[in-house]
Amino acid sequence: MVPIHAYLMLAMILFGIGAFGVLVSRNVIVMFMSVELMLNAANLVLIAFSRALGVVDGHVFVFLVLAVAAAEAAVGLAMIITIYRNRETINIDRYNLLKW
Amino acid sequence: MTLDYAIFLISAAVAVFGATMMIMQRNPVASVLYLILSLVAQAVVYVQLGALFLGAILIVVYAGAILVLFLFVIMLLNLRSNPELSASLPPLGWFTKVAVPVLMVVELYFVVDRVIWPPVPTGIVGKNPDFGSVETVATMMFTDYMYPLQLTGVLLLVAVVGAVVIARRESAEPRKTTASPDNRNEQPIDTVAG
Amino acid sequence: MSEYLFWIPLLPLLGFLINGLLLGKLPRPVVSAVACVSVGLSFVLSLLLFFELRSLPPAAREIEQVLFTWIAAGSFHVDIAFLLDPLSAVMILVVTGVGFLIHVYSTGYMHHDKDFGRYFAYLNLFTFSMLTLVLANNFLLMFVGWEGVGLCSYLLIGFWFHKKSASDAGKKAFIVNRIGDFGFLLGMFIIFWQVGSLEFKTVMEQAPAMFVAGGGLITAACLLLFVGATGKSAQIPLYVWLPDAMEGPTPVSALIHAATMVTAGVYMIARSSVLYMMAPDALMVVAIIGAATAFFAATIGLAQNDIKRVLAYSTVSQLGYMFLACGVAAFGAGIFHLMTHAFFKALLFLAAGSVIHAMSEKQDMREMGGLKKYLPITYMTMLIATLAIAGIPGLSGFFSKDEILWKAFSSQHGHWLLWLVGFITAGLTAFYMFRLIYMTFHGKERMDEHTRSHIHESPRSMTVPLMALAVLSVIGGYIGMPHIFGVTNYFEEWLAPVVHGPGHQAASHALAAAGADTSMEWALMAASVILVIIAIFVARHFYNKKPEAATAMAEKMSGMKTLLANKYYVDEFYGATVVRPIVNGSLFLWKFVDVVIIDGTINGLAVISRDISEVLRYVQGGKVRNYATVFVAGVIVLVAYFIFG
Amino acid sequence: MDWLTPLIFAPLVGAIILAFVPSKQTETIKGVALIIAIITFILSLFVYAQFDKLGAGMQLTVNVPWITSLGIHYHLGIDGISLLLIVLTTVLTILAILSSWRSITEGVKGFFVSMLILTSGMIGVFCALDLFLFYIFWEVMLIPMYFLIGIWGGPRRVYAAIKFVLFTMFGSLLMLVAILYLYFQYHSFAGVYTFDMLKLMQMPIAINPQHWLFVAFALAFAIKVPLWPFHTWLPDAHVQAPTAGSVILAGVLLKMGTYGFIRIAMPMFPDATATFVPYIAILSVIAIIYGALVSMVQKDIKSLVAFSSVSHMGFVMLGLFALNQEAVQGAVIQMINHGISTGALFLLVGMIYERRHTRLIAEFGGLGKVMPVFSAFFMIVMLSSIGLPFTNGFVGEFLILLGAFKANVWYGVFAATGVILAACYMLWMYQRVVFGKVTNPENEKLTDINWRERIILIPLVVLIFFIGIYPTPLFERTEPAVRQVIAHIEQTRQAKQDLERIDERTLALREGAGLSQKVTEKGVTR
Repeated sequence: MVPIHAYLMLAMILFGIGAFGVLVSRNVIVMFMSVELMLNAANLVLIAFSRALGVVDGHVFVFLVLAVAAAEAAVGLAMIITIYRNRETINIDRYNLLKW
Repeated sequence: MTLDYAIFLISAAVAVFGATMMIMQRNPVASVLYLILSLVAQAVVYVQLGALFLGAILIVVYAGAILVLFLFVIMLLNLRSNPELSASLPPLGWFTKVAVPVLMVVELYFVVDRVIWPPVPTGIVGKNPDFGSVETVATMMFTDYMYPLQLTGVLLLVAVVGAVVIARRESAEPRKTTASPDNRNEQPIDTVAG
Repeated sequence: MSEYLFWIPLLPLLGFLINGLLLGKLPRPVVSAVACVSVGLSFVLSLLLFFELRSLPPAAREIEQVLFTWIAAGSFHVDIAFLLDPLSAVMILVVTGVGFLIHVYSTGYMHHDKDFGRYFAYLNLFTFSMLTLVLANNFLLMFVGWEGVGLCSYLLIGFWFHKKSASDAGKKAFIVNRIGDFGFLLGMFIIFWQVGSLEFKTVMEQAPAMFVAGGGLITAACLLLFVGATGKSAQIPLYVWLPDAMEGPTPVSALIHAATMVTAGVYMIARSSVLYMMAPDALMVVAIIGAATAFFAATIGLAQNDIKRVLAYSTVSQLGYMFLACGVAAFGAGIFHLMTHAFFKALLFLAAGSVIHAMSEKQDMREMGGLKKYLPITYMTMLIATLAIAGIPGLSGFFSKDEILWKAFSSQHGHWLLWLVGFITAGLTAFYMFRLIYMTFHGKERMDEHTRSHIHESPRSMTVPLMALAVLSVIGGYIGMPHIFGVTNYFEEWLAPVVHGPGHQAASHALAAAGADTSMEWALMAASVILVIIAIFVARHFYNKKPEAATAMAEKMSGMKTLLANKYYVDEFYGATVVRPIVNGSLFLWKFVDVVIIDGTINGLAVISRDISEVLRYVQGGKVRNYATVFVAGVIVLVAYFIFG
Repeated sequence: MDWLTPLIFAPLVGAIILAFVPSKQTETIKGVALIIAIITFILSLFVYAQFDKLGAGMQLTVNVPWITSLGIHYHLGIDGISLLLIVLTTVLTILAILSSWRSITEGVKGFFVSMLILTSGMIGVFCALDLFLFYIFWEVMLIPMYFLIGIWGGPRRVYAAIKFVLFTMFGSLLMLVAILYLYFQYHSFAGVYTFDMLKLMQMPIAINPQHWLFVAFALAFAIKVPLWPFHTWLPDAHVQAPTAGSVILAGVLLKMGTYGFIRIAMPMFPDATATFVPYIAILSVIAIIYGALVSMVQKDIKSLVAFSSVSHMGFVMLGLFALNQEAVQGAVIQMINHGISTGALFLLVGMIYERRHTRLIAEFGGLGKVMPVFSAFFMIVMLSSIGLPFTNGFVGEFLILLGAFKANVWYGVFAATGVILAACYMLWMYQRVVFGKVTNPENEKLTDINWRERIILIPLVVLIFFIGIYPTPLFERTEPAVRQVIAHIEQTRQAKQDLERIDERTLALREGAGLSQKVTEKGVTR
C-alpha cells in the first residue's frame, strides 16, 4: 500500500522541476519540454486520485490532456521553426520584439 | 516496505532524475532523451496505479510520437549546444528563478500535507482487474465524455492546420520581396486567404 | 435742416472712405478736392445749423438726432446719436473751420509728399472722429471720437513711419492716451453704475439726485474723467507725448496738437460741468494741475531750440490755462480760450510750417534768423499770432486769457495763488514767444548757403489760410469781451444753457452793475499787460539786441538751462520708473513664471511619470521567462491566499 | 425639418468623399474641400435664417433615442450663443482652407480631411444637448487637431501636439468622471438614466458634490479656454501649428472652453458657480494682465498673438463670471470677436510666414513700404484686437468691463489696465514689423498680398466693422439665451437661499431660545 501522499509528492516535485525548467532555461525547446513535464505531473495527480476514488473519469481527462499536449507541441514547434527562421536563434531572451 | 512501495520509490527516483537531467543538459537532444527516460518511469507509476491503458499511451504517444517530433525539430534546425544558451544568470535573476519554484513546491507541500487523505487502496490491486482497462476507459470516453472527446478532435485538427500554416514559408518567391516592408504586411493575409 | 446734422461728421468720413479705399488710384488734385470739399461742406453745414440753433430761444437750443441703437445689453443702452447745442456748435465751427483751413494749407504743404492720398485720408478720418467726439450725445459715443482722434493722432504722428523717432512718437502718443482712456472708461463706469445711463442729458439731469454732492463717488468719477482729459490734453503727468508728437507733419501739429484734439479734454470737462460742480475737490485738482502744467510747460518752452517744440510746450501751457479756467468753474472762459487758442495756435503752427517749408525742413531756430525779409506774409501773420498769445490788448488772446486770470482770482473756487501762477506764466509766454520771433525772423542770418538759396515765401494755398487765421486771431476775442468794458459777453451768454458755472453769469452781472469792485479787475488786467510788455522787451534785449547777453545768461545758469533743455528729465524718469520695470517684469513673468514655474511644474509632472515608467518598463522587458516568473509568483500568492487566508 | 444634422455631418461626409480622391490630385482635393466648406457655410446660413431671434430656449431641436439601454439620446439644439459660434466656425473653416492653399504641400489629402473632420466635431459640440454626445464631439475635435499640429506643424510640432493633447485629455477625463457622476446621480434622483443636459439641469445637487463637479468641469473648460495658469500649452500649440490650425484653434477651439462654461458648468452648478466666482474672476484678471505683459516681450509674432489670446480670453471669462446681463452678453460677443480678430491676426502672420519663413519680429521691419495693403489690413485687425471703438473688439470689451465693474469695482479697474497693455504690446509689435526702414535685405523683395489673400481678409474686416458699428443683430440673438442662463442661475440659487434662510431662521430661533434660557439662568444665579 503506497499512500496517496507519496504520489502527490512525486507529482509535486516533477511539477516544481518543470516550473524551474521553464523559468531558468533559455532554450525554447527545453522550456517546451519542461511544460510537457508539468502537464505530466498534473496527469499523475489525476490518475492517483482516480485510483483513490475508484472512478475512471480521471483517466479520460488524462487522455484529453495528452491530446491537448500533442496539439500544443505541434503548434508550438511550428512557431519555433518560424521564429527561428526570422531570428536565427532559439534563445528565448532574443524573442523580444514586443518589448516597449 | 512492500514490493509496491519499492517499485514506486525506484520509478519515482528515475522520473525525478530524468526530469532534473533534462533541464540540466546543454544539448537539446540529450534533454529529449532524459525526458523520455522520465516519462517511461512515470508510465511505470501509471501502471502501478492501475492505469494500464494510459501507461501504454504515455509511452507510445508521448515518448514515441511527441518527443520524436521534438527530436525532428531539433535536428531540422540543426541545434547544437550553444554557449549563449547556457550563460549564467545574473545573481538576482538566478535567485528569483530558483526561489519561485521552490516556494511553489513548499506551498504545494503544505496543500498536500494539510489534507488528511482517505486511506484508500493504491498500487497494483488485483481486486478489480477491469479498472483502468482499455474497455472501461473507452466506454467512459465514448459515452459520458463524448462531446469533450469530439472537441479535442477538433482541437487537434485545428492544431494540425495551424501548425501547417505557421510553419509554411512566407512565400515561394525570393527573399528580396519578402524583405520589402510593404509585402511583409500583406503577405500573411494572402496566405490565410489562400 | 436739423435732420442733416449727421452729415457733418459723415462727410469727412465719406472723404476718408473715398481717399482710403481708392488709395493710390486717384490723381492728386482729386484727392485734395475730395478732402477739402468734404470738410468745407461740413463747415458750411455747421454754419447753417449754427444759425438755425441761434434762431431758437436760448433755453430750447438743442438739436438731437438719433440714428440707431448701437449697443443694447441688459440695462445698458447706447445710441449712435448726435446732439447739437451751443457748446458743440462752437466746437464744430472751430473744428470744421480751422480744419478746413488746415486742409487747404496741407494741399500746399504736402504737395511733394508721395503719400499724399494717405495723408488726406487720415486727415479726413481725424475730422470725422473729432466731430463725433464733439457731437456725441452720450459719453460712449464721445469715447468713440476720443479714441478715434487718438488713433488718427497715432497715424499722423507716425505718418513718416520709416523714421523710427516718428513711429516711436506715434506709439508713445497712443499708449499715453490709452492710459488716459483707462481713466475715462472707469469714470464712465461709475457714472453708468450710479445713473444707469450714459446719455449727457440724462446724466446731467439725474446726477444731482443720484450722487451725493462732494461725495467720494462723484469726486472719483470726475477725477477719473480728468485722468482721461490729462491724457488727451497733455496735462501733468501725461503731457509727455505732445512734444514728441511734433514728429508729424506740421499741419497735423496745427490741427490735432494745437487747435482741436488736445482741447477735447477741456470740452469734455465743460460738457460734464454739472458733475464737476458737484465735486469741488475734483475741481480743485483740475485747477491745480492746470496751473502747474501752464507754468511748468512754459519754463520748458524757454529753453527749447526746435521751433515746433517751443510751440508744443506753449500748447501744453495754454491748455493748462484752459484747465485752470475749468478748475475755477469758469467753464465758459475755458471754452473761450479754447476757441481763441485754436485760431492763434493753429496760425503759429502753420506759420512755423511755412518757415520750415522755406528752410528745407530745418526746425532748429539756431540756424534761422533774419527771415523777415524772405517771408513777409509768414512773418506778419506769425507776429499777429504771437501778439495774440502773449496777450496784447485788442487781440483775441488778451480777452480770453485775461478772463481766465480774473476768474482764477475772483471765482469762489479760485485762489490768488492760482492767479499768481497764471500771471507769471503769462510773462513767460510772452518771453518765449518773442524769443521765437526774434530768433527766427530777426537778427543775423545763421543758416547755411544752400538753405538760404532755397528760401522762398510759401505758395498761395498756404498763405491764404495763414491770413484767414490771422484775421480770426485778431477779431476772435471780441465776441467774449469782459463785462467791465461795458458790453455784453456774447460768448458766455451763448454757452450759458449748457455749461453751468456757479451762477457766474448772475455774479458777473451784479459786479458789472454795481461797478463797485471793478477797480480790482482793471488793476490786475493792467498788471498783466505791463508784465507782458516787460517780458517782450527782455526777450528783445536778449535775442535781438544783444544775443551775447543771452549766451552769458545761459552760461551763468547752465544747470538750470540743462534741466530745462532736457525737459526736467521727465521722460527719463518715466522710462526708469514705469517703462523699464514693466518690460523687465514682463520678461521675468515670461522667462521665469511661465517657463520655469508653470511649465516647469507641468513638465515636472511629465518627467516624474516618465521616470516611473522608465522603471516600470523593465517589467515589460520582452523576456518571456521574466513574465513567467511573475506569473508563477502570482499563482503562489493566490494559492497562499487560499491556503492561509 | 432637421437642419442641424446635415450641418454637423456635411463636413464629415465631405471628408469621406475626400478620402476617395486620389492623393496625387492635390488641386481637386483643395477644390472639393473648399466646396464642402462653402456648403457647410450655406447650411449654417440656413440655420441662421431658421433661427427665431425672439424665441428663448433651444431651437431646431432634434431628439431621438440613440443607445436606449444607456439612456443616450441624439439630442441636438441651438440657442443664440451656439448659433453665432456655429456661423463663426463655418466662416473660419472656409478661410482656414483658403489660407492653406499654398502653404500645405505635403500630405494635402490628410490635411483637408482632418480639417473637415475637425469642423464636424466643432459644430457638433455647439449643437449637442446630450452630455454623452457632447463628450464624443469634444473628443472628436481633439484628434484631427492633434494631427494638424503634429504633422503639418513647425519644428517642435510633436512636442506641441502632445502637450496640447495631454492638457486637453487631462481636463476631459475629469469631465468624463463628472458626467458619469451626474448620470448616476440623476438615476437615483429620477429613477431613469439620462445624459440630457436640459434634464440634468433640473436636478438639485447638494452643495458639496456640486463643488467637486464644478471643479471637474471647470478644469476641463479652463484648460481649453485657457485660463491662467493652465495656458502653457497654448503658445506652443499656436507657434507650431500651421496657419489654418492656429486660426481654428484660436478662433473656435478656445471658445469651446467658454462655451462649456456658459452651457454646462454655470447653469448646472449655480451654487458652485457663485462660490467660485471670486476665484475664477481673479484668475481671469490675472490672465488679462499676465497675458498682456508676457506677450509684450515675445520675440515671435505668433506667440505674441497666442499670449494676447490668453489675455482676451481672460476678458471673456471675467465677463461670464460677472454674472450680469451686460457682462455675459459682452462675453458672448467677445468670443465671436476674438475668433474674428485673432483668427485674422493668425492669417496675417501666416501670410508673411509663407513669404519669409520666419515669424521673429526682429527679422521684419519696414513692411509698410513693401507691403502697404498687407499693412493696412494688419492695422485694422490690430486695432480691433486692442479694442478700438467702432471695431468689434470694443463692444465686447466695454460691456465686459462695465459688467465686471458692476459686479465688483476692483475687477473692473484691474481688468481695464489690460486695455492699456493691449495697446502697448500690439503697437510695439506693429511698429517693429511694419514701421521703420527696411533693414533686412530679404524683406525688400517681398510681394504684397494677392487676391486670394485679400479675399480671405476682406470678410473678416467687414465683420470687424459690422460688429463694431451695428452689433444689434448679434445682441438680439444672444439676449434671450443669456437671460435664460442668468435667470436659471438666479432662480436656483434663490430657491436654495430661501430654503437656507428658513433653516437659518429656525436655527436662529432655536439658538435664540437657548440664549434666552442661559440669560435667565444667569439672572437666576445672580
